[in-house]
Amino acid sequence: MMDAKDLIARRVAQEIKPGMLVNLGIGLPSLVAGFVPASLGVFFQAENGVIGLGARPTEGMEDPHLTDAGGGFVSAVPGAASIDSAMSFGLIRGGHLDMTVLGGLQVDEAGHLANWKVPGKMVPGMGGAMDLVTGAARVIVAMQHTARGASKIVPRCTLPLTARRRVDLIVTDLAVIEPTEAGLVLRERAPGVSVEAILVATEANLILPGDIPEMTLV
Amino acid sequence: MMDAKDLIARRVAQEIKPGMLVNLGIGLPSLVAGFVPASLGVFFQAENGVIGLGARPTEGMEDPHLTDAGGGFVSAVPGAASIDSAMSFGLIRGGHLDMTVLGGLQVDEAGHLANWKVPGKMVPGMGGAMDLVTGAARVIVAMQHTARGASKIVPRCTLPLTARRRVDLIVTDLAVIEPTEAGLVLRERAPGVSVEAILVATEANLILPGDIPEMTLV
Amino acid sequence: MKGAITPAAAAEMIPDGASLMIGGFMAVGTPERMIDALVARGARGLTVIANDTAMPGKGIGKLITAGAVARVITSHIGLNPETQAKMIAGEIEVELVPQGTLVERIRAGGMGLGGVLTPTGLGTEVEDGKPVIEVEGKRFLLETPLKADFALLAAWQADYVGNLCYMLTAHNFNPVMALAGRTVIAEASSIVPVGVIPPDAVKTPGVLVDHLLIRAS
Amino acid sequence: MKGAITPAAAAEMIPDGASLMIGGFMAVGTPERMIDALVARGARGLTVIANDTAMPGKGIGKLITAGAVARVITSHIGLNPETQAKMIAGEIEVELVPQGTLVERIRAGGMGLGGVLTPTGLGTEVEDGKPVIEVEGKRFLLETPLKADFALLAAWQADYVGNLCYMLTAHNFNPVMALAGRTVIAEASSIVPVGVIPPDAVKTPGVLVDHLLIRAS
Repeated sequence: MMDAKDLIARRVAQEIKPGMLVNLGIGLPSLVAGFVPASLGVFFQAENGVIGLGARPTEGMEDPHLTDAGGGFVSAVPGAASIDSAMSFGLIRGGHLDMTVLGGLQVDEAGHLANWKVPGKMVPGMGGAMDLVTGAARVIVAMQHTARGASKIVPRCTLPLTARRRVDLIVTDLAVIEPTEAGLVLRERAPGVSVEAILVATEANLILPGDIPEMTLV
Repeated sequence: MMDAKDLIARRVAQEIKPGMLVNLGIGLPSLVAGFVPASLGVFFQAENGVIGLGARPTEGMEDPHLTDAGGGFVSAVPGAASIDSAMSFGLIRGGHLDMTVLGGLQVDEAGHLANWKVPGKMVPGMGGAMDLVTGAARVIVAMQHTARGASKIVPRCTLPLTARRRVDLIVTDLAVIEPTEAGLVLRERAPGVSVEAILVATEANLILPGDIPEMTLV
Repeated sequence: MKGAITPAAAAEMIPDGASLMIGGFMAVGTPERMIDALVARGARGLTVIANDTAMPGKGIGKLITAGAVARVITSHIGLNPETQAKMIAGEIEVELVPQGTLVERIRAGGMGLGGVLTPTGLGTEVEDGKPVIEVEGKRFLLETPLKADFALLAAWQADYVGNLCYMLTAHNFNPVMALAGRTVIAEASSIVPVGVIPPDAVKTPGVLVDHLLIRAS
Repeated sequence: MKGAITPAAAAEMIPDGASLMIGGFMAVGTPERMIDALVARGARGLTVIANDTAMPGKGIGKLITAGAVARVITSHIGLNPETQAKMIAGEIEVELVPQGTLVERIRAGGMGLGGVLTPTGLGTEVEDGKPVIEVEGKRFLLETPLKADFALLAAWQADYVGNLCYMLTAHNFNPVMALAGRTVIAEASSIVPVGVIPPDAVKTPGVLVDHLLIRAS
């Protein structure tokens, strides 16, 4: 069986269209790049300062001045551009970023994301997440469906919100869910996962359209 | 006798201290650069986009991509930097510009400058003047004392103001005048010009300290 | 980048009545081939947002002379007597904006900021009708963001990703306008293969540019 | 530029209790020699304004470990458990600011703007206690400008005018902080003769830089 993270990353990759500018969060979302064919002409932004992020370089060829937002070594594709933080967030806030893929702690029935703070326990800070969720043309949350058995898709976020903006799509190891004005619509099932299994694992109410196909993974 | 404009420019040049960043307006103020010794290590800003403006290049060696704010061909000194308009005015507004020298239509007893509009007659626009007068650490007005016989130093500006900020010094072909909280103080006389002649040519009230020396022109 | 197009094709994309940001300072760093094509097409009713209107026969001055412009938002028209004459005759509406405010309004529009809080213009005619906001005991004018249907840029080098570099005082408003045009068209002195411009030399990332003009023949 | 100084002399200039902007993103583009000198001097009570506090043993993390820091204004402390522990223990005060807001607040401080109008943070904890301004029907948070007593920068190349260039993702907050420190000290990987850096490659004009660190021996 496919690794849960790879499954999520592969499904998210299908949302990426030719020529897009895409920002991938650290952790799980960063795996998405590996499933996007170079032929699409997609540019990846690392918000710390480069457009045209490429794969991790061969060992010994890393450069301390070229890292991603998680501090990992990366390369630059032909046509890459260095940007400072003001330009980087100008692109994000100004609507020039076509898509961001972020991890989540919770998403709720309003499509609100919480991903930067667990009061009293863990306060990493929002980093660029608030700007990304506020400004990107399309926001995709890529995360495991549950954490320690508890649903991460909840009626209403109990953790502090990242933004008031409704995210556009949630991709988990069990399902693809689209937040809409009416609520969370279950769009796809992961391979071999039943609608019933998804409903059991989901605390939030899900709207079930007539047809809920299995994800097709190219 | 010395040309009036050269006299003004020579006197203004003495206000420039080593290592300053200085912006010279187009027209008369631009003559000041010619009287500042290179040894001072002064950098001139042209607000259209360069720090380290140099003299007009030899004929045939002009470049259409290197001009001053008046559109005239210039050169770049060693250590020059290109800047875009956002950086240029960030430097001005942010207080990084040590001095600006501007022409004037009127200056009044409050030290307010009017230099961008004659309603109904001439509306060139403020260009960078409002930012320069608002933001520069020191503002010097360099102008002829009178225009068609009328004093340009007036009790209260009748033309639209460039800014509410009190300018720091007025240098004319007749006098050096310092606007202060108490009013306009006559600091120096041009060579061979009497205090009486200055008073006759000045519509505004001038405060006369005990000693009003002749300008010393190095 | 969606492709390289001819100046005529670019001019066809720009309808009468469109709003245009045009790079340049007294016609230095201005897309002249683009402007010539707009004049040739007989464009009408344009709103031009630019530092100045240059002078007759150069840059934006050619659009003014051709009667293509209905409105300008600019900091300076002093060196173009035709703009002044048409303004007085009521043929062109002119909004004068301090230069530093103009560039920040464009940047705010392009970077998703709600406006500009500036001390410039306080206590002058520029303040008229605008909100004054007090922050930490200091007063600032609130100036609104600017966007435009098109940004027309002049660059020194471009590649086919759309990355742009500028030269010396030809930078001026171009890098900021690249953020604020809904469609961005750039005219470069030269176009080089992808990978030739070092990442640190890029001033406008190609993702902002929709079209390049093809090389001048 | 007032001169090139040793890291120790730079650290002596910076009194206990000073506010410092420090360039870098997870210790990439951070002035490490400057930080080592501050630690060696035993600096105390500093306010640090920076994107993050890096990790223990690197960049700003070294100042945290040494107990030099009383307060941080930052977007992210998630990769430095010591900052988190000291925050919970009440030893360090932490103000968390969205990254895009942080860089604009610094830019506003450095460029004489009255603040930042941003949609980021609306409807979240970040909004608490801040004015909301409506512009053309849209709501924005008003965030105040930031300045600091010192800006400590890392650059790739410098010349003795103080001009700075940066490399790849080591730009980050450095060019903006260069505007907002009352005294600006830059540490460069190399220092080249005046005239060697092309004007178009300069990202921070030397007029902003007060001191360079002398070359590493």
